[in-house]
Amino acid sequence: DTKRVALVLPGPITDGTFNSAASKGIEAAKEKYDIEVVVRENTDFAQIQDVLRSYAEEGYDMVIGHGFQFAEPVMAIHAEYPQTFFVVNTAQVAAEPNVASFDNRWGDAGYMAGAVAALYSKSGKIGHVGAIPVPVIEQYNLGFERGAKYFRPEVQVLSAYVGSFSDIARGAEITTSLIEQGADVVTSTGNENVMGTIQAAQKANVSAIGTAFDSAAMAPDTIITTALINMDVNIDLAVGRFIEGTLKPQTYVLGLKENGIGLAPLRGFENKISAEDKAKIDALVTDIAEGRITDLP
Amino acid sequence: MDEAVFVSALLAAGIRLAAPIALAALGETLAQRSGVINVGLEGIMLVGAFVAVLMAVQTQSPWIGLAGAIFCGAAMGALHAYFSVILKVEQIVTGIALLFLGMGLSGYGYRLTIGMSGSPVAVPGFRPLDLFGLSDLPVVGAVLFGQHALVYLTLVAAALMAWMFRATRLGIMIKAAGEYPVAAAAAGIDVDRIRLACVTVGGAFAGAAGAFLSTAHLWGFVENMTAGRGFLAIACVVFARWKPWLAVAVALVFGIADASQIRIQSVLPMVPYQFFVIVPYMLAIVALAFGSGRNGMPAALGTPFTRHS
Amino acid sequence: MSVPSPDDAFIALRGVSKRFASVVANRLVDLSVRRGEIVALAGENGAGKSTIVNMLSGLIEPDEGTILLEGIPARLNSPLASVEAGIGTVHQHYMLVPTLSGLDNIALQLGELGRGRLDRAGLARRVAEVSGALGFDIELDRRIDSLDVAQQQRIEIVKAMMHRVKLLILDEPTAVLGADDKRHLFDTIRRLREHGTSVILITHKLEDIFAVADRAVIMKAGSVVAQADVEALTPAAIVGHMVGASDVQEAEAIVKGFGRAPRTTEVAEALCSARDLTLRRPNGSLAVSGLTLDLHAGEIVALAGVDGNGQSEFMRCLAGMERPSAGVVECLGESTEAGSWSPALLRRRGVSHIPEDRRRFGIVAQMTLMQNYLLGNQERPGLFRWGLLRAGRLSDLVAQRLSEFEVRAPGPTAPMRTLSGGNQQKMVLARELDYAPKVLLAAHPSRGLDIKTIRFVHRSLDRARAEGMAVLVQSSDIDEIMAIADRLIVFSGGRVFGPAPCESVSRNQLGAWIAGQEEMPW
Amino acid sequence: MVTAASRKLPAFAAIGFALLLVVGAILLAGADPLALAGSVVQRALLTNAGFLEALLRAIPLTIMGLGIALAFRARIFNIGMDGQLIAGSVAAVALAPWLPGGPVGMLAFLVIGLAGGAFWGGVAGVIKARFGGNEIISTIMLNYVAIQILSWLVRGPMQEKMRIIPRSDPIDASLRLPVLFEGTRIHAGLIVVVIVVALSAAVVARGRFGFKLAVVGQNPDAAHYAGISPSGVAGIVLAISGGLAGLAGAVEISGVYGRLQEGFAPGFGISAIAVALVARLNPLLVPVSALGFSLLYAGLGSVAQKGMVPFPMINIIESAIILVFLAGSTIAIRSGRAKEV
Ligand SMILES: Nc1ncnc2c1ncn2[C@@H]1O[C@H](COP(=O)(O)OP(=O)(O)OP(=O)(O)O)[C@@H](O)[C@H]1O
Ligand SMILES: Nc1ncnc2c1ncn2[C@@H]1O[C@H](COP(=O)(O)OP(=O)(O)OP(=O)(O)O)[C@@H](O)[C@H]1O
Ligand SMILES: [Mg+2]
Ligand SMILES: [Mg+2]
Repeated sequence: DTKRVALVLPGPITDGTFNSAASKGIEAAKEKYDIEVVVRENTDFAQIQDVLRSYAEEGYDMVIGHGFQFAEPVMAIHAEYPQTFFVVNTAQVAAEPNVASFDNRWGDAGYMAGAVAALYSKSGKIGHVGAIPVPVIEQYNLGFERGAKYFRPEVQVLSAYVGSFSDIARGAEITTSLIEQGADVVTSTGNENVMGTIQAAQKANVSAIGTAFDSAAMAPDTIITTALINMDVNIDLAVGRFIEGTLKPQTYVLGLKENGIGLAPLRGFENKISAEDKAKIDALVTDIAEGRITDLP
Repeated sequence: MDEAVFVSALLAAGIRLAAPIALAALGETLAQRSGVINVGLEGIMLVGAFVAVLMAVQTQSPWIGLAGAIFCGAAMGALHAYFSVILKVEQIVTGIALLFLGMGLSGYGYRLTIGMSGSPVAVPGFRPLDLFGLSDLPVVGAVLFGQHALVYLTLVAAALMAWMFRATRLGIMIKAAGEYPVAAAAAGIDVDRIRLACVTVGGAFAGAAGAFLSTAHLWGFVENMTAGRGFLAIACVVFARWKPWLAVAVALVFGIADASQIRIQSVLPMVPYQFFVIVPYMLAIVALAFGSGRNGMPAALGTPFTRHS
Repeated sequence: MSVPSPDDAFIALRGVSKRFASVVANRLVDLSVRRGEIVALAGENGAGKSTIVNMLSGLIEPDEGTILLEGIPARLNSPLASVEAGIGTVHQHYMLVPTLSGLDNIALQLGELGRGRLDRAGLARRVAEVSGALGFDIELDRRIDSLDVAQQQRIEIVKAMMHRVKLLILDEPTAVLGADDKRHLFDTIRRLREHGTSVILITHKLEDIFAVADRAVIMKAGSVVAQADVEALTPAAIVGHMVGASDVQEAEAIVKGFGRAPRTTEVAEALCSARDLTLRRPNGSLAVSGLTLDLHAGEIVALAGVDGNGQSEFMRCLAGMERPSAGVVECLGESTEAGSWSPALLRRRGVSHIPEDRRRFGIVAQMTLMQNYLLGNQERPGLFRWGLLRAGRLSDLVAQRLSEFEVRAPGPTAPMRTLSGGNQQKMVLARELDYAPKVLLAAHPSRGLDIKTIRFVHRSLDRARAEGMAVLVQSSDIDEIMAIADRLIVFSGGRVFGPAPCESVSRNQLGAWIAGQEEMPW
Repeated sequence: MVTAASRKLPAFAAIGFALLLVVGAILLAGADPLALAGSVVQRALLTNAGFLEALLRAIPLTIMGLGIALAFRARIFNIGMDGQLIAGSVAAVALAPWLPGGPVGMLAFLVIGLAGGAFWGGVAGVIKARFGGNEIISTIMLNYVAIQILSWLVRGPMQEKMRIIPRSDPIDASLRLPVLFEGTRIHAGLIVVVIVVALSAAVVARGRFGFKLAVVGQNPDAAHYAGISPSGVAGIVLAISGGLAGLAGAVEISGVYGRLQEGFAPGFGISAIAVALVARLNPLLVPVSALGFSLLYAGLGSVAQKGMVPFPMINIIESAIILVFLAGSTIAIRSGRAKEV
């Protein structure tokens, strides 16, 4: 029989990163599995419990909360609704019998991004612009710094925060300021602000590394590659296992091996990066996947 | 980095950050001077931002995009005016409704049009000008001669508005409508018509402010991209004591303070970034201790005008 | 009687009525004004005079009846329509925008000045012509809210005169004007009459009626009760119609005023004193310099002179609303040197204050009479218990004052703004005289009051004085000063004359002082 | 001449316009307007869950709405409730470890919240009273400052011991306001609401302070003349109003969340302004208005949940409902059912 799945998002599906990724994931799952899907956008903190409850009360079989802030409300109510399976993304909580969580290895993604950025940088300065330091963004940022030093210990990593997930204009200005300070490869995490960073890089003719969502088409001459956070994999796994009956109340941490993160193809930059560097990157990716890198965050 | 380059970059960034706030603040100055407060600026800016992108993409001309944003901003302003001037309902509540309406219309419109594909569209946005070919002059070049056309238009608008308030009968009529509408009416002035016009034009300014954000500062639209700038614009109006030139100046100070905190942030990574983000706001609070009060607030601001005093 | 027929009248009201909720302001009023005629409209406070003005100036529309303009029914449904019909109005409550300059206020209503740049220099020349003809000295460049009421009144009059009007309506234009200004104004009105302009003059001063009017129309309780050529009238006759007095003697008594009791207390303690007091206006100019004055218990001191010579600032300073820039004021044990000089402090000590600008300071127009009665009394014992109002007690008190002062109002919960100007003034008086103040600062206490009420107020002041109150009365009316004051002091052109006992100052001497001359010019 | 009577037609026109706009937009999205309206009404008025959700949200909105109403009566525009709410919450949570358990501690928790909010509002109050600084600016700016300081606190000194998520550790269970009705989340904050409504109503209707607020609001010159210091009153009412916001924050934390985190009262400040103005600044109407807005949110939430229309449509519907309400109120005034203000 058709399962009913609700995806609860903290932001709008048009943000081009975090929420868009989840929305695309659930769309893909809808094609693949026999499920009925509803997406709830822009769920603010005060509404979370009521939203989760009302889905559970309406008999949804699975409710996916997209973000760590869903963890606590889910834990508070899951026992009342044993018929519903709750899944939390980017958090590490679990409870019998019906709470599982999926977390991607953002730190590893950042590590790869940092390594690529360092290799590509001519100035020896690269930059990261975060929206607000929530855990996943902090992890990515840490990984970015360490990854950068992996190949070029002398690389200088600049970092700044926007103070908002949606302020794209300020995101762009912060990026510009890092570029003024010499950064020639930048990356950004968050929601809409990421687009600000990419635009600033585009206007200043420097390069950027995308996050979460392969958006190379947006700025083909700017985006070297994207440190993918494959939310669609989270969702595919959650839904698929749920339908199979193999989804356990546990935390699933998805790294490279599980395809929870990845590095997008180089596309337009295929010819701008030396074969030697490309080999280094490929080796690093394998090393991370095989657990041979010791300073992953 | 070379100090001169640093200062020039800082000022240029400050101007970019200030321009949309200054534009919206100018329009709001006009509306408030006539006695109507519009807290829904943010909603109008969003609609302006969206329409500018949509029409620029469709016509491949940012100028047509700007015109569309101005027109739609005026329409939103007229809606606010209709409720607050003709129906005489609570202006602040109408403004709040306008805020939601703008968020909704822009987001919905975006999803129905350019946002539908899910992949970004190239926006033919404004490029900074190169006035008299002088924008490459050291230090002052970019700041004085290398801004977006809208920045210069903002200055022209501020000058015109200041002149209007100071030197024309229309300006006096607007001030009278905002200060003591009963007396204005007794002098044979149609207070409601003045207010309708001012609020509508104020909306047009907010529409242009949105267009600046989405087709000059950035090239593209995202939902809620104004991120509180409408409210900052209102603060500017008040801070500037309802004077057009000062409103632009205050917005500029804000922009430069913001551009500065952005730059210090990455220089001092050990200090929590939040302390830098609050710098412009703290600056405003401290400066308030020197500004004096309600000086200049139109006495009838927020009160609908009905005859039978 | 020479009531014009509607045909040869410039303007005529026929059976006009106007109600406000429970109040009938005008009832079946018939009133006509010929071309080139000056009609005085008289009547008690609340008789309905300003309501007629408001209908003619397009602020309100009659409920029934018609207004004929040169014999043709006219609909004056907006101020613009009224202006276009050739009607110029000086309202009892000035229609001046407080934050604009006098010149800009005048420009405001001159539609012909177009929509482009305002030619301020040209306008100022035109204004100077008109004010010159009126003999008015006006300050065009200062904001209205920095001017005293007399200056505002002059600007309001000039504003109305800027148009070539066919009908000029003046609602109590002389309430705060000095004698000179008044004479100039009347001269101008007479000149206008020669040009065929009609004038409606509303005034509570009988001498004004006899000075300029051709005809007097007397209203009572919303209706016209009498009208006649001025030559055919006497002051007592007018008063008789106004108050509906049955016998002539009562009316004559009102006209004559009352005999002031001689001062009983010998020189008593000074309750309030100013030493070397210097006051400056916000723009830095000197308002009062080096003034020394004592106010004793049991005396009335008059502060005379043309308004605008520092009187307002002095009164406000005594009331705690302003601080001196030099010198000291001491009042009932408080001193400006102590640092906390404020209305709150002085009110607690027993200082009452009838403010010059009633609508700006003295009342809250939207509030009820009860709430207005609380204004300034909010800290007094008895009206609140545990911070909560004893509404019944206050309501009884206000009802009692309404009847004592014969205030024409529906009741204690009526909004203040619905009262006529004179009745508002009565409420302020009643409030400030309550609670037996020790010092009373009264600016133009009889401003806008009808003659009967003025007598009542004068008697009240006299009684208060007998009970040991110190009273300072700011007045530009020589008759009033001579009628009630024990001593007088004159501010004029930056100089101070007096204080001197009233008995020792002749009317002529007083006139000279007001004009700024040491000696009588003759 | 514009009179109440001649406003009737324009009001109907406005209602027609708003309805047309919404219906058109809904149809454009391929949804059924009637089903959608049904869903809103169903959730808001016909289900327990919807009503309880609304009631829960109405608790802080009422307390904050009262704060706005008091300040606005003096024409003091407190736009800074969000910041004051944060300040109160931070103060209460910061001091919570030192509080005794039980009712005393609970009360102390709320009072500290009140004090914290009053402090934050008082900053604007002092700027206003001492320096004449406009409260609209200061309160907007203090909002941003509070939000950023909270952002730092929950990642710095006040972060949970695990140091993973930006939030504080939970406060002691004995400081949590008890649930009033078994099986719901409605907590004892409701009692706080009743008390605050009663007090505010008394102050506004009969209180000396309420009188001073009104005089300052309607004629500051007359206030000065009458011995009421407009700036003093402004300062005090900003503190009171901030205190109520802080109280609302403490009530939310003690009654609902149990700990401090970012964004737990999103947009409440601006909602509170709408609540107070729709209630015409009348304390007795504030709870009604707060519940009305909360029911609206609950009803619209169901539309969002069912995914019936793209999300931004919800904002359009929300604004249309407010506009229809506003226009409708002018018709009611005209028919003499409501008093014109
Ligand atoms: N807007 C209003 N609402 C209610 N009642 C009003 C209004 N305007 C005037 N009135 C009432 O109508 C009556 C006539 O008032 P009006 O102002 O015409 O008197 P007046 O003759 O000008 O008195 P005064 O000499 O005191 O100025 C008064 O009783 C007054 O209270
Ligand atoms: N109908 C009117 N309305 C308004 N202002 C008028 C009117 N008639 C004249 N004035 C103004 O009154 C002032 C005096 O003008 P007037 O022509 O009477 O002067 P005059 O020639 O000295 O008088 P007279 O004709 O008695 O010798 C002028 O400023 C004039 O503009
Ligand atoms: Mg009158
Ligand atoms: Mg002559």
